[in-house]
Amino acid sequence: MAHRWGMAIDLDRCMGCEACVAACHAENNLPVSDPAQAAKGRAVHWIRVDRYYEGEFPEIRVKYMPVLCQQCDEAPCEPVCPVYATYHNPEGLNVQVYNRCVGTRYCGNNCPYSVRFFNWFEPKWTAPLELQHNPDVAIRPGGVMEKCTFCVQRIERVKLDAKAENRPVADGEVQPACVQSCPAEAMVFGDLNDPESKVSRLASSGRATRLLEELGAKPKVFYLQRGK
Amino acid sequence: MFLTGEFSQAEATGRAIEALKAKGFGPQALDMFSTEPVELPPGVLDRPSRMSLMAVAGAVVVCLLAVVFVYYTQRSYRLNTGGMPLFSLWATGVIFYEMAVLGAIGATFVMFLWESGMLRKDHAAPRWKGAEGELALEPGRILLRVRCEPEHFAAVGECLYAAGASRVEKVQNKS
Amino acid sequence: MATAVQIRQDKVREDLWRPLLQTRGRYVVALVLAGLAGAWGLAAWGYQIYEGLGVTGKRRPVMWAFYITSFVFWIGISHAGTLISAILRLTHSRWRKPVTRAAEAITVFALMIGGMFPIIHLGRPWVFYWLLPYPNNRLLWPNFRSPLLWDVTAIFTYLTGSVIYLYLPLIPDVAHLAEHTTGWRHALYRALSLHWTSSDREWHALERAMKLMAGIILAVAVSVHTVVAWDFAMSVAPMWHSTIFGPYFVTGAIFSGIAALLVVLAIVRKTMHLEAYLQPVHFDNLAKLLVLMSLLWFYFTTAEYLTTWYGNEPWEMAVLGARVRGGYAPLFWTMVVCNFVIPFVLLGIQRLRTIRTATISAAAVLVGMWLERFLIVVPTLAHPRLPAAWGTYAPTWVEISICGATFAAMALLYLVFSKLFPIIAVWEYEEHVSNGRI
Amino acid sequence: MDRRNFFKIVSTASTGVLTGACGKKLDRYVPLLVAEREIVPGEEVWRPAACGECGAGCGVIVRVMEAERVVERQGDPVRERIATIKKIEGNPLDPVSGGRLCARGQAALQGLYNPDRLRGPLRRVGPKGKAEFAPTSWAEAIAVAAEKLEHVRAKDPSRILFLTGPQAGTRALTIARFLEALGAPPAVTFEISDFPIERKAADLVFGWKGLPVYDLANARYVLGVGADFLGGWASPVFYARQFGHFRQGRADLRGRLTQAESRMSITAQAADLWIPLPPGTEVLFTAAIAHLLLREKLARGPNGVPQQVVQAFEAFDVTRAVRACGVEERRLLRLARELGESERPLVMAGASVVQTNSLESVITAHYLNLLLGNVGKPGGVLPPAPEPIGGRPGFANALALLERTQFVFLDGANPAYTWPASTGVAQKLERVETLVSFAPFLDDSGAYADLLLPDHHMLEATAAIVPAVAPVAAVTLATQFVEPLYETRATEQVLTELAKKMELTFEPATPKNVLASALTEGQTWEEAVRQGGVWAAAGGVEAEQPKPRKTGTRRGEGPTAPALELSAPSFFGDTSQFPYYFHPYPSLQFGDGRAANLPWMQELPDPVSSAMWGLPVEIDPQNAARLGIRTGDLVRVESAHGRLEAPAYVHPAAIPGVISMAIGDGHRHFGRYASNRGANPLSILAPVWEKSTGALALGATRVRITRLASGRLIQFSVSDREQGPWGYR
Repeated sequence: MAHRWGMAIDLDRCMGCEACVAACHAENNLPVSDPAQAAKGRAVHWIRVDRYYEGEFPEIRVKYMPVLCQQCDEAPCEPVCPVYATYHNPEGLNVQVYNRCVGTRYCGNNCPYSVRFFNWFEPKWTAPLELQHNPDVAIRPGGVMEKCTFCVQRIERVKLDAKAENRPVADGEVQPACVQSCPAEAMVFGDLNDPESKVSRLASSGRATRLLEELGAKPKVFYLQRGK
Repeated sequence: MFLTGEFSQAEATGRAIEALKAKGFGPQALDMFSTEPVELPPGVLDRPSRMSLMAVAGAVVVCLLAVVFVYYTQRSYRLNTGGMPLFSLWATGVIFYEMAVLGAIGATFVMFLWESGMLRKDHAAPRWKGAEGELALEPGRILLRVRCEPEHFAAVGECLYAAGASRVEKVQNKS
Repeated sequence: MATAVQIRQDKVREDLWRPLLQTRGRYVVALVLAGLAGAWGLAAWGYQIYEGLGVTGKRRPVMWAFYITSFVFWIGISHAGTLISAILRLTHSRWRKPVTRAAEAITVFALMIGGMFPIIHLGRPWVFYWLLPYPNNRLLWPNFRSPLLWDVTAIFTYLTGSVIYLYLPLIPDVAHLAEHTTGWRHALYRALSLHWTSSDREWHALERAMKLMAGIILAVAVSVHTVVAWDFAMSVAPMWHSTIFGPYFVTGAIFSGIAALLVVLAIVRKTMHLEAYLQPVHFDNLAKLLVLMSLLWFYFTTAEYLTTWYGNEPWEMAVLGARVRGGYAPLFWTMVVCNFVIPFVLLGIQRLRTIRTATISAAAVLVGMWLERFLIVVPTLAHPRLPAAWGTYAPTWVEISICGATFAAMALLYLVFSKLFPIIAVWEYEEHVSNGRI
Repeated sequence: MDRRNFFKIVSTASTGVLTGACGKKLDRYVPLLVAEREIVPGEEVWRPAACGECGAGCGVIVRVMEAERVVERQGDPVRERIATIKKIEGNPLDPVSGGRLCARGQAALQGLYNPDRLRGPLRRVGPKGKAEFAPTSWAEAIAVAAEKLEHVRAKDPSRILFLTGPQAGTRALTIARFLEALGAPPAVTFEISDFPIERKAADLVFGWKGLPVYDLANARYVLGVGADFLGGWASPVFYARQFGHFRQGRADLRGRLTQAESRMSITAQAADLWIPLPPGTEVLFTAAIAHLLLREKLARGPNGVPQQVVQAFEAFDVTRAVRACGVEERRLLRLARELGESERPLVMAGASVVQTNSLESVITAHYLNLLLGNVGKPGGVLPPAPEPIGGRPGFANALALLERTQFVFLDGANPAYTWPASTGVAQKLERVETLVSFAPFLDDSGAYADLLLPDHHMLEATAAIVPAVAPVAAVTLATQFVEPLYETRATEQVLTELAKKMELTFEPATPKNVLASALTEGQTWEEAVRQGGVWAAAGGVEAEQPKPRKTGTRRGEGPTAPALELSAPSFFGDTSQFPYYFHPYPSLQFGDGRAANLPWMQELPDPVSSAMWGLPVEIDPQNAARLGIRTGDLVRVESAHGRLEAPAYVHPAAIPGVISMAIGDGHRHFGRYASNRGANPLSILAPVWEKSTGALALGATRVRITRLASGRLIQFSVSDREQGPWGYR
C-alpha cells in the first residue's frame, strides 16, 4: 500500500524552543532575509512557532504550537493553481513544483494556515555561507512559491535505501529535519496508512486535534493537546 | 446589368419595390442603398436571416469542443489530485459557459459577414462619389438597384419613375 | 424638410469629423503627457521584472494588493461601455445614441489595461503563457479548475466580444470616412470598412448582429465580473468566501462603469466641443442610473457587512473590524462617502443634479470604487485565520507608478482612438436626427 | 534512540571495523580527515563532533558532503572541491543530546561558514579599541606574542591573565598546563553562562563538585524555581529531552510542572502553572513552601536536613513570603501539598538571572529537596557524574585581576560585552599592555587586542569536551574531519609554539592522551572517535543511578553546613528615580551573546516577542499604558550607570514593574550580522555581585524607562492574541 505521510505534534511535550525552525533552515536551504526585508514581512520560516497569550496577568497562559504545511488531504491551495505547480503527490504530500510555478500566489491566499512563502527576490547568500547548502534540496528562484515539503528528499532517500536493502520502510525511519531535531521529541512522523505506526496511534488518541479542522481541509498534521 | 433609381423618400422606394415585385423582380434582384438604415414596412423587402440560429449552433459547437478539449487535456497526463476529480463539470462550468458565448460571438460575426454580402462582392456598388455612369449615394437619398436584363430596362425604369424616382441610370456590369 | 435635415446632417459630419482631421496644440500636449506617464509605468514594470516582485510592498500574507485591486477596478470600468450600451440598446433607449461608442471604447481599453494586471502581478511574468492551453510536447496543460483559468477565458471572451461590438457599428462610419479621406487614413478606413456599400442587406445584417451581440455581451459582461468576484469568493479566506460576491461585484462594476462613462463624456464634451450632442439629458439620465447603482451598491454592502457583524465569527470579525474600525477605517469611510453620500446627495436631489455635479459624483465614485476593491483585497489577506500570520501592507513607488500609469494609458488610448474614429457614431446620430428625434 | 539515527551511527561506527583494509570505504573513516579526492558528489558521510556553542557540550554528528568554492590563486579565481558540512544533528549515542539539538547548536554551521570569520592572524595597527588591524604571518605573530609574554613573565608571571569560557575539556586542560608552565595564575572564567551559584550551592549543601543532575524524566511533580531549564539554563537539550519524557513519555503518567520565576520564560510557558515572583523573592517562596511542607507533615526526609535549617523553616513566617512574593497563602499551601503528596516530587532550582541572594535561594531549594527526600533517588536530585578530564576553569570575579594584569589571553570570553560598562572594563582592557584574542571573530573584546590569533571553528577542531550536566561520566570527542577553511590555527598549537619559542616544558592536552585513562576496557581510541565520545555507561538517565559522592548532608559536621539565610535581595538604584527592576536574561537565540553573529539566529523569531534582527525591551501593559509606550516604540532604559535605547515590546505576561530584556544584541564588533544591532542590556548594569561567588548580579539594577519616539520592532508574528480586538459590540 502506498504511504500516506503524516505528523503528530505533542503540544504537551513542545516547549517552543524553535530547534525545529533552525533545523528546517539548515536542511532546506531557506534564504535569510536581511533586516529590511524581514521588517517588510519577507522572512521565511517553513515551520514557525505561533504563540498566543491567553488571559491577563497574573492568570495568563501562553499557547504555542509549531505550524508547518499541514499537507492537507483536500488542500485548498491545490485546485486554485492555474498551472498545477502545486499538486498532490501519490503519498499525500502537497508538492510545490518550483519549475512550473508562475507566481500567481493564489495558493498562498487560499492557505488557511499561511504557511506558503513567496520568493520576492532571487535568493542570495553571502559567500561562503552557501557552502552549507544541502545539495539534495533545490534553491528556489525568485518569483515562485515555496513551502514545507515534509523533507521529501529525506523520504525519498529512505525509500531508496529500503529498496536497495529489499525491505519495507520501517516506522520512524523517515524523519524530517524538524522531527529529527526536536529535543523534547514532540514531533512524530510516519505513515498514516500503517495503523500500527506511532503517528497513526497518536493521531487516533483522544488528545489529537487538527488545526482549523472545521474548514474541512483534512490536514495530515495532528496536534496532541496539552494535558490538564 | 443593373438599373438604379434614386429616391428621396422611403415611402416612394417602398412603392417602387412593391411594383417591381409585382413584375416578378423578387428581393433577390433588388438592392437598396442608403446612408442610414431605411425602415420599410414589414414584408416589403424582407431579408430572411439565420443569424440567431447560427449563434446558438456556434455556442453549442464551441462549448462541446471546449468540453472535449478540457476533458482530453486533463486526462492526457493524469496528475494526482488527491482525491479531487481530474475533470469536474462544476469546476470547469464557467469555462464552458464562456466558450459557448465565444462560439455565439464568433458565429454572429461570421453570419454578419455572410448575410451582409460583404464577403462576396461580385458586383459594383454605388459609390459615395459617383463614378462614370453611376449614381452617387448622397446623404438622405435612397438608391434602388434592380438586377435585370437589358430587355426589361424600359419596364423597370417606368416602374421606378412611376414610384417617384428622381433619376434612373443604368450601370454596366463591370467586374 | 429634406433640406433642413440635409443641413443638419452636414453639420453633424462637420462637428464629428472635425476632431479627426484637425489637431490642436492642447491635444499634442495631452498626448505627450499621457505617453510620458505611460512610459514611466512601463519603466517601473521593467524595474520590477528585473529586480523581482520584492520591489513592491507585498509580503506574506498580503500577497495580492495594488495590482489585483487595479485589475478588478479596470475590469469593473470595462462594464461602462458594453454592458451599459447593451442594456440601452436592448431597451431601445433613444438617448443612448451619442453615448454608446464612447462607452464601448472605454470597455475595450479598460479590458486591455485590466487584462495586463494579472501578468504584471505574476512572480515570473515571462512565463505567463503557461496559463494558456497551448500544445506542448510535455503534455502540460493548465488547470482548468482554477478560477484564474476561468478569468483567462472570461476576459478573452469579453475582450473578443467587446471589440466586435465596438467594431460593428463602426463599419458604416469608416466606410463613409474612407470616401472622404486620402492617404493612410483612407487606406486604414478602407481596410476597416470591409467594402461596406450601405446596402440594405448590410444594414439588416448589422442591425441583427448588433441586437444579438447586445444580448450576448450582456451575458458575458455579467459573467466576467462574476468570475472576477469568484477569484475571491472561491477561496476560503474570511470575508471573501461569500455567495453575494458575484452580484456584488457586478453591481460595483456597473456602478464604476457608469461613473467612468460620465467622467469620460464630460471630458469629451468639453474638449471636443460636443455640447450640442452630449446634452444635459444624457448626463441627467446617466446620473439617475448612477444614483440607482449607488443605492444598489449600498444595499449589497450593508447586507454583506451586517450579516458578517451579526454572525460574529472571529475570523470574519477580524477583517470587518480592521476595515470599519481598524487601520483601514479611514479608507472605508472615505469609500462610503464617495460611493454613497456624495452621489446620493448631489444627484438624488433634483435641484442639485447638473452636468458638473454628475461629473464630480462620478469622479468620487471612481475613487470610492477603487477603494472598495482595495478594501476587499487587502484587509482579508492581512488577517488570515491564524492571527500569528497577520500583517500589514503599504504600496511602494513601483506599484503606485504602474497603477497610476494605467490611467495615463487609458487617456492615451482614448486620445488616439478619438483621433482615428468619431467618438459619436455618425450614422446612428444621423438616423437619430433624420428621424426628427433630437 | 530512534531508528534512523541508529542506522546512521552504526554504519559510521562499524564500517571501519567491518571492511578492514578494503580500500575506499576504510579511507572514508580512517584517516578521519576527508580528503578532497575522496569526496563522492552527492554522497554523504556522517561524522561525530562536539558542539561548542554553550557549556552543555552536546555530542553531535555532522553531515559531510562535497561543495565547491572559488579561491584566488595567483590572481585567478579557481574552483576548488572541498568537503563541507551541511548539517548538524545530535549524536544519538551521546547521553546529553541523545540525537537532538537546539537551535543554536544547529546554527553553529553559520559560524563555520560565516563571512566575517577571521582568515588569518592580525595585528593591531590603530589605537586600542578602534579595531584597526593588519594581516600578519603566524610566525611573526607568535614571535611578537612570545616576546611580550616573556617580558611580563620575567617581571611577574602573576600579571598574566587568561580569561576563558565555561567549557571544560582538552582546551581548558591545555591552557591550565600552559599557564602552569609559565608560572602564571590559572585561567579564570567570568562569563554569565557558567552557573557558579548552582555549583557553589551544590558544593555547600551536598559537597558535590559540579552541577547537580535533576532527574526530571522520572519525576512526577516538579517545582521549578528561578531556573529556565528549558530555555538555555545548564543543558537545554538534555533537560528538554527529559521534559518530553516527563510530560508524555510514560504510559498513563503525566508529570506536572509548576514554575516560579520572575519572567515568563520558556520553562514558565511550558509549565502547567506559572507563579510570577518579584525578582529576588525566590528564597522566601521556597522557604514558605518548606515551612508549609513541615506544617502539613508532608516532609519525608527532615532527618537529612541540618537541625538548625529545619528549625529555621519551622520558624519561617509565611506572611513574609505572601507579602514579598504576592502569592496567596492558599496557593502556596496548594503547591506545598501537591509537592508533598506527589510520589516523586522535585524542586529544580537555579539562577538563570542572578540576584544578590541567589545562592541562598538555591541552597534553600536544595534543603527543600532534602525535605522531600528525593536526593540521589530516581526522579530526584542526582549528583554530578565525575568528570573524566580535569581542568574545568575556576570561576572568579576577574575585575580585580584585570586591574593589575599586563598580559591578557582571551579564549571563549568576551568581557567587553558581558561585563557591565560600569566596571570600567573598556578602560581596563585598554590599559592592558598586551591582549591576545583567540576568538575566530573580531568581537567586542577583540577590538582591544594587540594580536588576533584566530582559532579554528569548533567544527574544524580536534577536542574533547566535558558536558556541564551529564547523567554519566561523559566526554564528547571531536576530531578534525574537514580542512580548515582559512589560515586559522588551533589555540593548542599556538600555545605549543609559544611555549617552544619561550623554551617552556609544555605538552598540550590532546583528546587521545587525556582520554587514555577514561576508556573502559574493551574500548579503543578509534572506536571512541567514531562514536564521538566516551561515556561511562551507554544508556539513558534511567540506567544505573550513580551514588552521590557524599550522601546526605553535612549534618552534624558543625560549621561547614551552611545556615539558612533568608535575606532580601538588594537592588542598586534609588527607587524614586529608578522605579523598575531591570531583568536581563540570556536569550534562547544568542545565549550570552555569542551566537548573535549567526544570521539564522538573528532571524529566529524571539519566543516571547517574535522579534527578529534586534531584541526588544519587555514591559508590562499597565506600566506601558501609563508611560504611553506601545509595541515598537523606541524607548530609553536608564540606570544609574548607563542607558540604552531599544524598541519596546508590551509583554502581556510581564510582571508589572519588571523590565526584562534578552541578552545577545548590542555588540560593537561582531561581524556584519551583529555589529551595532540592538542594545546590550548588560552594559547598563550596576557593578553588583553575588557576595560569595562574585557572579554578576544580573537582576540587581533598577532602571527607569521613557518613551523616545515611535520606532519599529521587526516581528515575525505581530499578533499575540488569538482573537482580534474587534468583539461583538
